[in-house]
Amino acid sequence: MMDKQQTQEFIAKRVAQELQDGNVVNLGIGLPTLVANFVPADKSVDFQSENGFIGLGPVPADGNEDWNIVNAGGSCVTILPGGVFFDSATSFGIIRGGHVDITVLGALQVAENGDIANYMIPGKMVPGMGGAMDLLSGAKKVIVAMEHTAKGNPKLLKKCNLPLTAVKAVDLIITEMGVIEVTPEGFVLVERNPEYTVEQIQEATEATLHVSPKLKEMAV
Amino acid sequence: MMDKQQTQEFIAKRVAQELQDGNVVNLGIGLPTLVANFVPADKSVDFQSENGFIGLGPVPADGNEDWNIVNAGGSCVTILPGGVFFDSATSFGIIRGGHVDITVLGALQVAENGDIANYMIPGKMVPGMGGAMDLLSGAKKVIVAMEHTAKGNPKLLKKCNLPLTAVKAVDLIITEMGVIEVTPEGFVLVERNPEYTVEQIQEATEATLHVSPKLKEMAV
Amino acid sequence: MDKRITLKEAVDMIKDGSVIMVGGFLACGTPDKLIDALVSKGVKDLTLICNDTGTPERGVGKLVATKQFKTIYATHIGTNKETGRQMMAGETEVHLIPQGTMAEQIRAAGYGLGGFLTATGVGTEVEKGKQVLEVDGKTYLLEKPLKADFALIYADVADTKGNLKYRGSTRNFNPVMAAAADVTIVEARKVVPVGEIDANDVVVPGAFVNYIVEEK
Amino acid sequence: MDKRITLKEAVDMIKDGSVIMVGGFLACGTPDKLIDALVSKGVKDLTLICNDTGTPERGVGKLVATKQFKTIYATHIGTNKETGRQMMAGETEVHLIPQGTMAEQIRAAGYGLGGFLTATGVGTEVEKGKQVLEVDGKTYLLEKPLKADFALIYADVADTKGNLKYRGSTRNFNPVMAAAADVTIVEARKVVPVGEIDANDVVVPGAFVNYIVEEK
Repeated sequence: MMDKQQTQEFIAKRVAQELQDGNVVNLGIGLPTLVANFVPADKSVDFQSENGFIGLGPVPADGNEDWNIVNAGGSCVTILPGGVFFDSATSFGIIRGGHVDITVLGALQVAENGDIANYMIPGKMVPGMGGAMDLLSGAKKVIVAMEHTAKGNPKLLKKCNLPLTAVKAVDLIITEMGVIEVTPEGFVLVERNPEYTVEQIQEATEATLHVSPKLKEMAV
Repeated sequence: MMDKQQTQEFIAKRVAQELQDGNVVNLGIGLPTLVANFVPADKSVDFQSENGFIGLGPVPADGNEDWNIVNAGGSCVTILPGGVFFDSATSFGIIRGGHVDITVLGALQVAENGDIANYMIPGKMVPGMGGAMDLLSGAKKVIVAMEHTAKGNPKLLKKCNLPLTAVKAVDLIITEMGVIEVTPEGFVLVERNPEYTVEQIQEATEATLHVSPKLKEMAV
Repeated sequence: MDKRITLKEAVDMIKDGSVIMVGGFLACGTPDKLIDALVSKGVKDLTLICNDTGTPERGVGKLVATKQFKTIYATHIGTNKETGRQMMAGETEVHLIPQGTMAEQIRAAGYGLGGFLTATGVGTEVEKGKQVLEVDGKTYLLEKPLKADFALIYADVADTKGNLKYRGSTRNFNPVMAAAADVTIVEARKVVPVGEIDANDVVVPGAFVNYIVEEK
Repeated sequence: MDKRITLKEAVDMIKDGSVIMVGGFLACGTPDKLIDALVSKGVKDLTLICNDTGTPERGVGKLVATKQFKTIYATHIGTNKETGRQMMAGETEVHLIPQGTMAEQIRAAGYGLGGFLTATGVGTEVEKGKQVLEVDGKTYLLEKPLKADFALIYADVADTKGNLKYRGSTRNFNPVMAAAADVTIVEARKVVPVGEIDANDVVVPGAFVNYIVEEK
């Protein structure tokens, strides 16, 4: 069994395999941020920060912080050569206009039709959707990267019961249990973590999991 | 009697009196372009060129042309210190958003409700409206600068019969005969060229000219 | 035309009940001196349009702490628990807007558009109360312009005409806000004479700017 | 990722019937080498989206002279009598669009908006066939996005990733077109290595650009 950090890194490593050479990618806060650490060496990927740049680089060394360069979480970062700064209207033009190839986000719930809920729990303090709704409706490919369940409770559902962040938006779900494509027929399990049987993954999933005839083992 | 050139300069000089310190002004091609030559020395006025800059300067001396700096008529011009280049979406954002204080254009016809026709004569080759419709709907103040009649035929009408460029757009009309405000009550003559009587100006105008109780003589 | 004024002249214009939009993203690119002066002035019942409400100690968060806002339009308030508390307690009216939609609404106001169609928010709570249009087989929300009495924005360098340049991610909402208010006041790290900024490198044209306060 | 290709590789992509948008304003800021190569290739039945049609000898006017367009969307064709002749003779379908509306339509396509509301053209011939909406007491036309198969644009300097800079009034429609086509090809006066353009001074992000042809 992997611990929490191992689980998150396992998922992030598998997400990183989805990135193609030349892609512009936006990573959500939390687990998705880890994906940047695992980009294959032979691929050139540009990360977008929705607060205003492409070319997001590593966190600066202590003492080298420039507080004029922060990421969408407000942390000090750097910009790589070939990067570009822009304003928020341009940033979301890039996002909404389909110029972001992949966005990676977490979720509270995903439904088998691709609906996603990830910003609001009624009765709890609502932090706001930030750029999530625009990313979900605009990015060419939406990957949800998250733990398969919330303390054993399924997050992959027939239908979301939390307020939606976007309708029919999710293309691919990557968890510690497997890789699931969202298709017109519903969830299709295309890769399985060998640590789990198909039955175990189905048990942790409320909606029906169609098993791909080409089911592979996850390798990270 | 003024000849054609004198008439145009007379009108342009009078238009120049309307420019206020700090104004951003867009001048149409032809007569309106002359206005730039008569800006009062104590006023700082920035001219906008809708193809992409503010700070339009004089025509360069022969041999000093930079073909990367042309005006909306395609002629070589210059940019003054403090000027700024931008793209067409920004340029028309400036125009549409009311950040151009005054636009000066010619017209084929102006109606007493402010309707204007200045881009199209049915049956003749249609050159296109260019930026005129946006300027008319967006500029804070629209001044029509033109000769009062077309070879004796009135251009200030009860109603335009040519296809409109914009509806209820004109604020002020300046001709060689006088200065006419467009008000909810119709045309109001506020200044008169002393060479013409009010009756002569009315005769050259199809719509009713209300004479302002504060009627002044035009002085340029 | 020199657009420089003092910090005091700037805040003197802002009255109780004013609608202000403030640049910055988690307090990066926020006009801090203007915020501090508004805190000192104690002006109240303000309406805020801003990406977020900073933190309780930084950015517009300081004005949240002093309860100077009646209404807030933001995309995310998660970094300032006091905003959430005021919202839950019904002390402050908070409207949450998708970030791209807010940027575009502000641009629409400044650029003279009556609204725009976006797929962002279709089928979500954001759709409530809005006109839904189908165009060429796709469903969109009609989003309206968002304007203010005052835009309080930041710039790295301004010339005295108000032409602005930025550095890093301080840009964010500042350029769109510049055009979208009746009065735009820039807090500039540095003010230079006209002609010192290359006309090809200006990010915000001075035509959008009314006043400049220099950071000192 | 080096986006440079040869002029031949660029024009090889463009086929009979393609929809192209071309940057430039009266041939200032037009990708001349790409135009010349299209003339040589003789590709036909093109649809053009461009501010104007240049002159018979300059800019896209060369492609008008060789009758390579089936349809033209422009704001002004008065500087090229041949376009007017083809229009009057019914040889070419010409759609005239207000300049600000065209710029915004192209931006809407590139920035993922379903359309926008503008007062430009209300009560004129431009209104014909369009949805008229009243919002908060004001009347607007709903204008839809304008997109293309190929954007052929110009830049003064490009880095190999496609980040672009401009000089003077060559900018015009080039930046908005960059985002609005399936494939964007830049003709750059000069190409520099990545990192040579200051990230604060880039006008068009390389994310919009697919290919670069260097002027030689």
